[in-house]
Amino acid sequence: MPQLEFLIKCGVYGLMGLGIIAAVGAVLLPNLFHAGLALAFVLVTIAGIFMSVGAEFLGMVQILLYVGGVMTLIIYTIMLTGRLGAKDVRAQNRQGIFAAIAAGFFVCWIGPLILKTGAWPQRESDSAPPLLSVEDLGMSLMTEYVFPFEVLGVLLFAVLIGAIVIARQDRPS
Amino acid sequence: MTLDEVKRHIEKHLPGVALKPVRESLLVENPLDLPRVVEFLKADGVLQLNYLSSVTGVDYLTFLECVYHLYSMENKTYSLQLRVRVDRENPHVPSLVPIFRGAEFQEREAYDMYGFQFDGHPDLRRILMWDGYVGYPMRKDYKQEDSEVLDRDDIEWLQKHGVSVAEEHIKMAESLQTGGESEQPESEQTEG
Amino acid sequence: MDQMFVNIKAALVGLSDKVFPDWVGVLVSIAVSIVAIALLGPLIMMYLTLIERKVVARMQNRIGPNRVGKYGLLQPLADGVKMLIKEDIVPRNADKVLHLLAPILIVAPALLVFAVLPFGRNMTAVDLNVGILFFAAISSIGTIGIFMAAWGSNNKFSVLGGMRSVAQMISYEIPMVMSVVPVLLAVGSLSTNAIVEAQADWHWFVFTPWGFLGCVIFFLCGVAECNRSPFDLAEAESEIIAGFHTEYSGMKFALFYMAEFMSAFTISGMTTTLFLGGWQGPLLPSWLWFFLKTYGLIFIMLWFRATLPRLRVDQLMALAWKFLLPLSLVNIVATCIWHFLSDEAFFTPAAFLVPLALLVFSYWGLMKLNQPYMPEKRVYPLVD
Amino acid sequence: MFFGLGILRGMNITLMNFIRSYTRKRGSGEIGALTTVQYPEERLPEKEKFRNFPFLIYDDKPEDLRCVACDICAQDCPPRCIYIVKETDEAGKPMKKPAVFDIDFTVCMNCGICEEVCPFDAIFMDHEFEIADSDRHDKLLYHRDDLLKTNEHFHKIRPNDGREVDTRLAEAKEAKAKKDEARKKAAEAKAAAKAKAEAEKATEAKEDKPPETEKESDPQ
Amino acid sequence: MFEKMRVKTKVIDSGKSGLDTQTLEVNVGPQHPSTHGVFRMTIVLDGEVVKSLRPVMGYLHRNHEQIAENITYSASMPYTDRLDYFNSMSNNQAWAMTVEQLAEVEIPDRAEYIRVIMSELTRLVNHVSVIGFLLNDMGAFFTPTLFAFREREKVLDVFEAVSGSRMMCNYLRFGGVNRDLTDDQLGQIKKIVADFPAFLDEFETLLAQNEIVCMRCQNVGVLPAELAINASITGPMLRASGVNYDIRKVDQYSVYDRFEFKIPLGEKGDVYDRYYVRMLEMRESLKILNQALEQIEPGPFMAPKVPACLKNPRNFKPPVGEAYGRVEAPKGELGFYVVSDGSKEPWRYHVRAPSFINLTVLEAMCIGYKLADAIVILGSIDIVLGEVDR
Repeated sequence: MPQLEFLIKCGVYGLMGLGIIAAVGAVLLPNLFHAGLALAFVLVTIAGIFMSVGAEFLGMVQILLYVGGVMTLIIYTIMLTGRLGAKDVRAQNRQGIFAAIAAGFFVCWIGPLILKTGAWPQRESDSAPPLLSVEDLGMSLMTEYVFPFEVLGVLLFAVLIGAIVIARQDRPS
Repeated sequence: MTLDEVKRHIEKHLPGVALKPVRESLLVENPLDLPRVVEFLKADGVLQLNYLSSVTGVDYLTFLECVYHLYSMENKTYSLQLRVRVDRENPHVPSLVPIFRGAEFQEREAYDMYGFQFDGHPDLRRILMWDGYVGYPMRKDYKQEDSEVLDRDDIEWLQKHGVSVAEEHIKMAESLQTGGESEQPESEQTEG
Repeated sequence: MDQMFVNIKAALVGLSDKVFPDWVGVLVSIAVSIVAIALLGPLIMMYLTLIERKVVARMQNRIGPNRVGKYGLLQPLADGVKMLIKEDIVPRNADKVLHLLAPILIVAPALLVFAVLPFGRNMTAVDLNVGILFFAAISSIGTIGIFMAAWGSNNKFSVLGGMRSVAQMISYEIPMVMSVVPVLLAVGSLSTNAIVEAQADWHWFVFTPWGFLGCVIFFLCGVAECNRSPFDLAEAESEIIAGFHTEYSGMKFALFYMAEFMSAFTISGMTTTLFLGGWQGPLLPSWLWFFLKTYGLIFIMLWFRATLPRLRVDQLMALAWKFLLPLSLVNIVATCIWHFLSDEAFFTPAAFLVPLALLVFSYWGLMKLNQPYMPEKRVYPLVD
Repeated sequence: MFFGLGILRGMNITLMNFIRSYTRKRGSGEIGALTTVQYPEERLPEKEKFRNFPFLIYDDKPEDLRCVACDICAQDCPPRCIYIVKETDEAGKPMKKPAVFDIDFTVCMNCGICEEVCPFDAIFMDHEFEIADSDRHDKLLYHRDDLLKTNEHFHKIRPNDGREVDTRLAEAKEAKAKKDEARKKAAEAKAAAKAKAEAEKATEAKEDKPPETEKESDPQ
Repeated sequence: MFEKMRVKTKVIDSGKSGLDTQTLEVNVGPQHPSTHGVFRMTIVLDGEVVKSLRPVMGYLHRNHEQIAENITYSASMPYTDRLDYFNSMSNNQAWAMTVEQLAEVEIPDRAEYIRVIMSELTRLVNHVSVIGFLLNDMGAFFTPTLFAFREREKVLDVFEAVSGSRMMCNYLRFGGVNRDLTDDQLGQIKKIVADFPAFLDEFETLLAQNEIVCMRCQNVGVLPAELAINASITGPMLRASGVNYDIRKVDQYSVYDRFEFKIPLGEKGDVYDRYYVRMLEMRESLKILNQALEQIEPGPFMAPKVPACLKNPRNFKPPVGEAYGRVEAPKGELGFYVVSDGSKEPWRYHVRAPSFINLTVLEAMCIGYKLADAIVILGSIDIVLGEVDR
């Protein structure tokens, strides 16, 4: 089935290419609304890549949380504060140079790691970790990592209450 | 209670008011007394006329008249018609809106149709005609503008049916057609 | 009869194997599934519009469309052609890109969910073992499409509609997912096929107390998810004209219409899969059972539309957060009780009554807690 | 009792309507029965008193229509949509026939006042309502010939009114006939009386004729 | 150098109350699915809550009063049909009564009974349609309206058989009615009145106790009693606020004193009370109709010695003077004020339209509620633009 491999490979690489274009678009697009949508598209492509590697659960969670939740709230805020969405919001800062330097550091640090992993797709043979099924995920969450899971729950709960208090303070109904 | 008893009853309580019965209604000679009279009628224990049914403007050529119909929702038999006469040039009538909320739209309609200036009305503007409209359509001397002006296709249609059209109509239609200033005699061009 | 469509597909793949090399066979089987869904979706939508107009008409003592075709059967074609011919108007200073992209971003998720629906015994297009999570994730993408439509039309009413529908979609997604959790607890897997298999020989979850309540909550949230009555706030004709798709006409509007009806079908399909035993059924072929049950639920949706007025925005939110969400949480607790009380026999009386009592008590309790929304009794004196 | 009961009871009504739409006969007026009338194929029975646009009635020949162009209906029509011009014979004297009888159907509001005030029972309200047309000015401005309809048509659409009008016209004709004879007889009687009177005068006049004529010849 | 690099983003000037949310001015315009005609409301919204509401009317203004002053008295009878085109019979009755009061014309009993039957039938038709439209505004997709229209068709068939036209009846004349009621028409009316209670029960169980209707209607658009009296509100709206004022009982005009019927009063004066008071009023109208259908007996349907009234309406010249006749139309007190100068045309002709005046409190009732409530409140006021704009 090498032809199938080739087809899937160019499909995934195409997806990655789209992701990069969308990421660049998210940064450079003048209209904030378009930039938000481009960011949503980037997240969808990342979910696609997760699924292509076989981590379906992670891909679905990525879509559910990021695209369904976070992006919706970002766009909600853009729409609510009326003036933001309409006109062009260009980044007027002049920090191009510093950004380039930071990017350089990042590339040098991550680059070798990327090269080491070699091209997609991972062969079962070399030392890939066993495919995680949803069941094992659930068991480990409830057994080994139960403490961070609970702490996270409490943290999120506190965040939720804080958000409500702030919102309520504005307009005491 | 007959009209005279009501008249005496009002004059007993409001000494300075001049009332004259006109065709089973009471004419308040001086329009400025109107709010006082209506206020008293509304608060009065005997009459309790707390329901203003209708406010109507009437044009009697020499003067304008505003007719008020008052009824009582408590003792259901009493009712009274009040009348106020003002001259045509500056028809100023004190507004009853502070006493009766119901008069608001009807007074605006009387202003729109007859030109009554209701002093004290919170929001006196035209209600049925559009705001840029000039003139008071229900007055007897109201000349409807461009009722004689014929359009070009009207003229064609008439000529097709063998009716001879006067020369100046055709000239008027031509000028209209070429977008010239439409010669409404006194009303200036309504914008918008 | 039962495996009719599966055999057809196998034959097609076999045919291509004879002619092309073996890897093309895989592509062909994928292509067959895609074509099947791509045809099934719009076809279902077209005839759902007709069924809706006929059923709602019959409820209102009138006949419904019967001029185009024998019993109005060609009416969907006529509507389709009309939509194609209609001029596609884009408001002048609207956001062209968003205006164009929005319908696509709403129809795509509605069609994607078909991949996970188990139409019949081993007739699921893609047997993901995260089927339910896929359904939840994809249906949350629709929200962004509605945003784009509302913002792209540059019209006050559509912005209002957009705001309302997003608030509604978010707040109804949570009780929807929560009401699915009991089924996952009972079955232990997220795959739709596994869920349907677990409901074999009349072990439908709807017969258990928590299953019935879960089914009602899931169905109500599904109705709210696809903006149908009595939660059709987003396109409330009487208040905000047509909500987010006010400025759409022609084929774009047809796409919105298609998305609404397809999500109606998928919601009913998913409810059947989760609670009514999917394609399990005694005599008839499995796929027929699936369609019968799904169209039964669609009839209920049309029945809602013909009878119930719509809720106001704040009541809608209150219903989701203060009524359905707590109820679905209690439902999970009831499932656990049922799970541990019933020693592997599906219909043990104790395992039936205790959760039932708990659920009825919580329903009554929630009614008492939401007192301002309960109807008041009024006395009307008849005086002389 | 519990939260959803009112909703369920209401939905039960619509479900019963859905089921009854199949069980009960269409158009029977019962609750739940279908009410649709497939318009072009099926039609509701026409009510006799239904009034749509007016029409002019003539008895046997289109020329002798009952209308005498008395203009009463034109003056009484609230929106003034009737326009009548009398026919003039060669000598220019107006005759009792309308040369032009236009009704502008775009203005007429079929109120039926012309039928009530017409003293000659010449104009009645028709039942014909499928007269939509493309052009407002020409096609919907009905001239005299478009309005003409026979008495039989009137009897067909409004049998009772037709009979009543005919009996009334018949009585009026007899009354007129009787009156004519009476007048004719009276005229003959008068003529006879006059003739007799002249005869006597002629005889008296013969004796004293000369003095009378001079007095008449020189009037002041 | 650093100044140039500092990010030049403007701090959003959030007012003292935190986020200064933009108010949105929406034109619920003349062309809108639920403004019952060409009626415009300029609503200023803060989010969904109505901040201010300015009714704009006059789109359907035909200057009905100017027309009536240029044509004869009976020629303006067909124009009164077009005032409140839902109940032309009660408009006719109001105009006929006013002119009869002016010309002191006595009416035979049978004509009075026919008039009462016809105006009570229009009350049924009007209330049923209004409730249908109100529930339709709330979102019940046309089902109540179509149930209502199924019954309305039967009544309109009777109107067509009697007067010649379904909605534009032009049936009443000064001194009586245009044509007599034949026996089979009376039979038809009896059958309708007999079937109506069954329909009303079905109509009531459909949505009266429906929880969503109760949530949408109760405590929404509350109209206090004294504001209602002060704003001269009349009709079911006034009675829903608990004020007992029904002109059929106050003036006892026509033969209403011979019938025994009750007046339903509301408790809080919100949308639900206005909806339910109209349902109860329909049941009272049925009581009146039953009694009227029993008491009617054959007799003349037109006043005989009327001063040159019907046969030549052309020179019907009422004596100089003025009259104000009012009737309990289904929407409220419909009054005609007529001044006659002895000529054929009235000198002054004024219509006191109930819908026009009931709109005065629309803004007072809508402030503070949501946009969806404003639409429902407008629907509960029951306006018809033919009468509002005249």
